[in-house]
Amino acid sequence: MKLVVAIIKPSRLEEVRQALNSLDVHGMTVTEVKGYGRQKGHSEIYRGTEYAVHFLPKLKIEIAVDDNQSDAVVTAIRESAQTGRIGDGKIFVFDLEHVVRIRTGETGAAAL
Amino acid sequence: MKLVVAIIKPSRLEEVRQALNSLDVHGMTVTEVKGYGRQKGHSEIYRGTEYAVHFLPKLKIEIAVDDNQSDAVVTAIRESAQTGRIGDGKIFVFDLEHVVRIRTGETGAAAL
Amino acid sequence: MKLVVAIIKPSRLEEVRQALNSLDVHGMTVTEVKGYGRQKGHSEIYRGTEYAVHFLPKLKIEIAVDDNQSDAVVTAIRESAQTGRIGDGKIFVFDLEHVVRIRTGETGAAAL
Amino acid sequence: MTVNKTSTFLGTAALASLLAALPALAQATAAATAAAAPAATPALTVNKGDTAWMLVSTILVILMTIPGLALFYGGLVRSKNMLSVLMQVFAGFCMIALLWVAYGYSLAFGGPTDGSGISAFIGDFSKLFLNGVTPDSISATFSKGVGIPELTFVIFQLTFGAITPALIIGAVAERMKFGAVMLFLAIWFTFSYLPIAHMVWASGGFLFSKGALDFAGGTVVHINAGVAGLVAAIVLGPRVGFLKEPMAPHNLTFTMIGACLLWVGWFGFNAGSNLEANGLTAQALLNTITATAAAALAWATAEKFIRGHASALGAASGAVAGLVAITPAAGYAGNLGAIVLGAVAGLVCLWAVVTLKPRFKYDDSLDVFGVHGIGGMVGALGTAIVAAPSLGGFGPLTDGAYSIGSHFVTQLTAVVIAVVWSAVVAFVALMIVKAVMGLRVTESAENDGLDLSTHGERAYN
Amino acid sequence: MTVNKTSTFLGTAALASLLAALPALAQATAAATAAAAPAATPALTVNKGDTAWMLVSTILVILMTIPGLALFYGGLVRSKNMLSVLMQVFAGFCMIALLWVAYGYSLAFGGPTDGSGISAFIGDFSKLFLNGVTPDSISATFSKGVGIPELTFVIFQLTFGAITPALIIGAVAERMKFGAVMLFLAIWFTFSYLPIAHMVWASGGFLFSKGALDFAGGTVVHINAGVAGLVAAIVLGPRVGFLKEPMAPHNLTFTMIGACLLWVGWFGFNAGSNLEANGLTAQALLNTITATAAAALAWATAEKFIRGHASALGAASGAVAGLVAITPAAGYAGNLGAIVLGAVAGLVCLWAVVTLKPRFKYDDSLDVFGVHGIGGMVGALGTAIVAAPSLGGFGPLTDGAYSIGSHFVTQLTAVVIAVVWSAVVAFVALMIVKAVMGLRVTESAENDGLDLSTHGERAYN
Amino acid sequence: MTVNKTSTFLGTAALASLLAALPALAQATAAATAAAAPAATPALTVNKGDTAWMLVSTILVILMTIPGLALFYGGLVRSKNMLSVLMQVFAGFCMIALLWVAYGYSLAFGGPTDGSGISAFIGDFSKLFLNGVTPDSISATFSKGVGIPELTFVIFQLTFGAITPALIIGAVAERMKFGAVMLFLAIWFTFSYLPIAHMVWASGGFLFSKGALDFAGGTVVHINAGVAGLVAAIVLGPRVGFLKEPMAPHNLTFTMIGACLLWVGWFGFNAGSNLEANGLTAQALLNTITATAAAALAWATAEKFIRGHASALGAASGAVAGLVAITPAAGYAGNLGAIVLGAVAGLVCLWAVVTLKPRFKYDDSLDVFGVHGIGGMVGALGTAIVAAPSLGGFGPLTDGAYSIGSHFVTQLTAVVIAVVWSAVVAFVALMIVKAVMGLRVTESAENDGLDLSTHGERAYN
Ligand SMILES: Nc1ncnc2c1ncn2[C@@H]1O[C@H](COP(=O)(O)OP(=O)(O)O)[C@@H](O)[C@H]1O
Ligand SMILES: Nc1ncnc2c1ncn2[C@@H]1O[C@H](COP(=O)(O)OP(=O)(O)O)[C@@H](O)[C@H]1O
Ligand SMILES: Nc1ncnc2c1ncn2[C@@H]1O[C@H](COP(=O)(O)OP(=O)(O)O)[C@@H](O)[C@H]1O
Repeated sequence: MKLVVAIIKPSRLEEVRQALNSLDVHGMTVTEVKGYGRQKGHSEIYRGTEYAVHFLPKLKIEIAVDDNQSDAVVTAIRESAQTGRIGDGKIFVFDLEHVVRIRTGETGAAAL
Repeated sequence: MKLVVAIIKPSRLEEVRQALNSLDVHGMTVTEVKGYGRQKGHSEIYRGTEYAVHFLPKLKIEIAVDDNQSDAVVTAIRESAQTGRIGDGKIFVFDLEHVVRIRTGETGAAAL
Repeated sequence: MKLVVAIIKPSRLEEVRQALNSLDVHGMTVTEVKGYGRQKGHSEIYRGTEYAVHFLPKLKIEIAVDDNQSDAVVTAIRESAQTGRIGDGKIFVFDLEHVVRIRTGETGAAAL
Repeated sequence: MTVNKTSTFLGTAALASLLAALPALAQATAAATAAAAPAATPALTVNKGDTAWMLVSTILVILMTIPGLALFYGGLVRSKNMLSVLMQVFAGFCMIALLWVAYGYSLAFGGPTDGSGISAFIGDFSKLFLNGVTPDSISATFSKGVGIPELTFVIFQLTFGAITPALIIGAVAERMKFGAVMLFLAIWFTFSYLPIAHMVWASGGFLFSKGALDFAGGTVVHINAGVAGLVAAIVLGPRVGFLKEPMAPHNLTFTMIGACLLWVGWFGFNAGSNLEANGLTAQALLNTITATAAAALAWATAEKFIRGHASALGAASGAVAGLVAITPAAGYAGNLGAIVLGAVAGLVCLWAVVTLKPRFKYDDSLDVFGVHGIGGMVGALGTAIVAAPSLGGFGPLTDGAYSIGSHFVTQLTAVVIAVVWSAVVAFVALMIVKAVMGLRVTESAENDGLDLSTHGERAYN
Repeated sequence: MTVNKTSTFLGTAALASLLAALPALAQATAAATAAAAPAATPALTVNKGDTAWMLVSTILVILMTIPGLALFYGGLVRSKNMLSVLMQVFAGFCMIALLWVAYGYSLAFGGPTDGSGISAFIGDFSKLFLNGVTPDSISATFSKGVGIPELTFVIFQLTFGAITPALIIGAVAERMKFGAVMLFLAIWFTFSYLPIAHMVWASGGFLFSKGALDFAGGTVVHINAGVAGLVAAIVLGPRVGFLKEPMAPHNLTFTMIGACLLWVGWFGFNAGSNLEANGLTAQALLNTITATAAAALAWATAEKFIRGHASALGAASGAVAGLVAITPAAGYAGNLGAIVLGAVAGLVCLWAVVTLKPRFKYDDSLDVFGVHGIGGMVGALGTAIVAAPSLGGFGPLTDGAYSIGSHFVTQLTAVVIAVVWSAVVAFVALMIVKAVMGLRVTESAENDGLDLSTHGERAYN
Repeated sequence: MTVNKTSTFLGTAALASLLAALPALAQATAAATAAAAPAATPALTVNKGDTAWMLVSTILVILMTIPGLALFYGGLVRSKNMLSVLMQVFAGFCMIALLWVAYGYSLAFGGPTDGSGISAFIGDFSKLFLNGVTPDSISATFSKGVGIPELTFVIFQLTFGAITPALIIGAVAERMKFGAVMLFLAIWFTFSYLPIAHMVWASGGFLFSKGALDFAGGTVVHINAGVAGLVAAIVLGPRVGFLKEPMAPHNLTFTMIGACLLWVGWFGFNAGSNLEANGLTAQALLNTITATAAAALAWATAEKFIRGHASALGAASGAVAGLVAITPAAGYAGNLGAIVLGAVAGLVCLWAVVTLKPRFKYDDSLDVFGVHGIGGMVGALGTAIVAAPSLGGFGPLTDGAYSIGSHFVTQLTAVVIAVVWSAVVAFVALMIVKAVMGLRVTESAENDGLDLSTHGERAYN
């Protein structure tokens, strides 16, 4: 199995969720993160003091999938998360050795 | 080494921590995440407008362990996190190539 | 490619960012997490009731790098995040199978 | 953005002629009865208890605006727009306070009190920068021979002039340029708030003379602002993502605090409008408690039946609806009348927000029209009924009698005039602002949130 | 849940007979002295300064309740229950306000003032829906010949009637059904608050006649609510996870804001209870500052010694304890007496919360009994002492002398009666509510939080 | 930490001699005119309207401090220090309230009113624990023959004594030990606040006699606190990470609420300082609206030009600057004068915060000096100008004329004395506290945040 991890713009979550739904992928875990990359931050001024804000809000989506679904999921995310503007994010794919569904104890693809 | 990642219900954290303690696992990292899966969300209404909330609060626990401890940790989590109701979550196991303890520079199992 | 993950003290973020910048690593993703380890928590009292706080605030930094950069990045983080006091955190290195830049569709090292 | 200077000029001209043309409607028979408006009648005695009460009432209405209204609105937007709402209310209050002193008071309450010529519709420039108003000047109250320092009347009315435009901000939240909000409010204040306040409250004012009942500003404040909000929401268009992405309130605790402070401050608004501290003031205060309580419970209970949940936001929204509705009736309604009026307003405003708005799909972000516009109409019309002495009310008698029917017609006239006037002024003002500087921030600024893009800061770090 | 209709009937019957049986205790000699209760004495003069002050005091007590008390309590619960607390306080206030107008005022202050028959324990139905109370009605104050508009007395007392049940909400927070809270508060208000308020404050009331001293409601408000809270906490049982999982306050900033607004509003509560604006009012206000300050510092300092940390929550809790304790003594204590009484209350309430509660393991979620119940007793009994003119107090003289001992006995009697009465009524009321609709939400609703499960919304998004 | 007992003694001695030496400067000609200070003139009549207003003003200044100031400051610090700020303000208020009753009132307003000997600089011990002040005692107001209950004067002035030290807390936030803050404030209150209040406001006070104009405390409160804040910030040294890591305000919503409550409470501060409820009170209230509005808009507009963004924090900061500046002039300025003074203060304080502070790199955490110190000076000096009747002001005439020049010199004298006095006292007090217990928490405590390390709790869970 694979774990597909995508860093995306927060405003794209809903599209990505729907794109994955139409692939019949109905599970994912989302984390609020801050990203640093080519996309420049901004500066904020409070009273006299200026703060450079380098990190921008992003969402991290993690989806565990069966090996054969991995490419389709990556493609679906790439298409649904893309705005074409800098800062759209990355997709990372990892090998996932083992999965267990806590409720039932099922393992492997059956646990997804 | 392995990294065991578990998505659990927030209310089970304390049990899981204690279960791991009794296995002599004394390190872990916890992240607040939102999960989407078979467990249905709910809807909220603010004034006239109804919002479907698909994502539910979960906790992600990450535990780096030596290879031989991995199964015991997975079992301990499965048992302590289980409520038997939908949404109990998943356990994922990854291969972990390399670990360093920042304070001392120790590596490998010694760093855990 | 590798994914280097570091759990560090929140106050070290800025040093780490600068250390990585001087290695020409300009991308990373940061998550607020809570850590449990050898560093002891503290207790808080609200009215009559005492609460043991086991989990302490940490930051998780994730950096995807090309294989050959991995060691340099690990070293840079170890040095810049170190305070020498307990709770400095860990560095984990994972194998990263595949990377895609969402904006352009580039893959592999070019996507970083 | 094409700045269309021609349309700006046309707009300004339209506003000016609106003001100029209307006196023709003035009734020659405009009554010259004693009025709330200040008149230096020599025989007026000032009681320091009244003065203390008017000072307090003024402060309460300010509390109601900042932080009350600011928090009530602010809690309802997404966190990325929190400061923009607080700032618009805060800066709007500041701006109108200065305009009030500069010319607002003069245009609202200056000039002849006989309703002659244009004076039925607007005051004059005799009191620019409070010219001639000293600590010794005295204004009449509603009781014969009882006066209050004119300056207490000036500051009390200042707070009314300031909160009314601020109410509109809820309709345009999360998308309008800061400068555009300010300019729009300034124009609308000048050409809609001031004339309507004059018509309703100044001695000799067109609607005052007709006997329109508006104890504390149902028409002047709430219908006026509610209609302007509706027009502005429609002209601006909906927020990016409206009805597509969730826009849940970011902090209902702030909204609840705001609702409570609105209520607390509203006692100054409604009971202060009696201009004296006496038994009728206590009645107005009591009505402002009970009508509000009834409205909050009515809204929440209805929600329970319709949706299965009585929500805190529902109770708060109901409370505001009740406050709006009892405003014109505060000193006219009896105990039962106030409770019934409040309950009706709670239910009607719930309908406006849950049924009416979705049907027309305009994005009145924080329901200014649904609560203030509709609630104001319920109150203005209901006042004709609950003021009837036969129903326990304290409405004024004409030839010893109170006719619900004829009062209802008068109230309806006032409502229609306010609706049309405010809508026209708001529309023209928006066109002017659009031509001068544009109305909306860019889409990317809207996505980033106005706090960051407009004000360069974030509410929470 | 088995709805046990029989037990409901039995409960109701028990309550009714409680009310019916007690007059037998009434002293035939109940004094008919001039009272706070309204009486249309012809010679009463109204001063607008007093009227203004009573209007302001009324508003202050409302501020103290919403948002003061709501925030103080709300900040202490977990974020998933924030709106439920705000909503219970808000809706509770609304409901009691309407009940007060409907029959509360009449039962508390209506009827004969000679203490004859049942009138020593409860008023009558003569003023239902404020029948006969007009803007011109006048109530007596404590000064001979000085009156205030009866409506100011009605609204001022309304706020007392509304905040007292709201205090109980802290004891049942995070687990009780919303409807059950409302019904319980309504019953308890009717059968415990109204009779005790009548007995203590109405001319001819049983405890009033005995000379019980309760300037602003130590017995009527705080002991009364504190005991009901204790009973409710025990009957309900603890929250799921009580003493097992952390239940740290979700936002102590809100709690601190709430504590400050409680304090600010309490000036209306305590100093307003003088019913006039004079030097004694200022003394009551000063006592309400200093007793509170002493209590806050005492609590925080003691914490520093016991636990090593002087906490902000400790200072806030101490302040509330001090406010509670000075309430019955506000207009009777001298400067030093107030400070000492406050300091003692701070220490005793700290003990109640840190030592007493854990010993008995009841889950009084927000320490209503520990702070209001215990603090109220310290205050009620302490009043007998600090009111002594020999100690700088302003207590009433009997035959030219003030006997601490005999006043102490009277105060103790009042405390015991209030404790027993409130406990019995609360218990029976809970049994009735349990039979009618059940008391607690389901365990899964409790886990999800009442905001979502009961009100269908979340405080923070 | 080395406890240096010798330096402690030296410090105490220095303070004592400061107080002892200064009477030599006293003018023999100190005027014995009627004063705000209480004097039991037999012919004084008390009006309950005034009494009601003074009670309300007292409550407003408390609201301004807790929660107003506490929130304004608290929102600006990092979340790990939120409770420490709230607690310092809260406990500081409590402590000073008790010290005020114990000896503060006596030292500020007790003693001879002829300015003889030391009485030009400080009161005496005749009113320790309010000895002799009863509910019947009467204080003079500024109007001949008009009195108010002395206790209202006591409590009103109590709130001034309590907020002034609390202002300093902003300068030392996020790093000073809790005990050290308390001790420092107690010493500074005793040796700087009390004598300066006496000199400026007590009949026979040194600056009072010279004719220094300070309607509501520009010099006594704001310059005094601002300078002490600057000294404390410098002596303490900067926070760990100052100018290196971001220290963005954790919750600007709280800061905005705080700013609004400061404004609302300030009406009691400024308009209450008239000690009566009359037309001049309304003028003071109006000035407190308009100067503030002008300052807020001036600051925000200037920011827009300098930085491209008009920020909400800028508007709030400007508002506070305007409030500070209008304080000494509140009852002296006319309408235009107030607006101009406010606008100037907004711009000058912006400069102080944006340009002056960075140049000297002191860490005045929340800009106490930049806003209160500098704003206070603008106000104190500006008062000499805007009070001129020729400019619409209400300044007192000397021999029928008002000389801006001579008033300016007097104001400047008062400013210089306050600056030097406060700086010396603050410095010596800090040395004493440092010797007794040390000033700063450990670096690791500072990193963890004072909430956890000092108070054992966290604001948000
Ligand atoms: N090397 C990296 N390792 C981990 N996360 C990265 C890396 N580079 C970028 N990211 C994440 O991807 C986000 C987008 O990257 P950025 O370079 O700004 O734009 P783009 O995706 O358009 O190239 C960043 O905000 C960060 O969260
Ligand atoms: N394919 C997946 N990839 C990543 N996380 C998942 C996946 N499926 C489920 N999860 C996580 O596990 C949680 C529980 O899953 P769910 O399907 O609701 O119930 P159950 O675990 O009982 O089958 C989800 O909320 C989500 O956080
Ligand atoms: N086995 C582990 N798996 C995952 N995270 C760990 C593990 N052990 C420690 N951590 C993380 O590293 C942080 C620091 O660890 P700790 O044992 O407290 O100190 P040190 O790094 O100095 O040995 C912890 O707070 C936790 O977030």
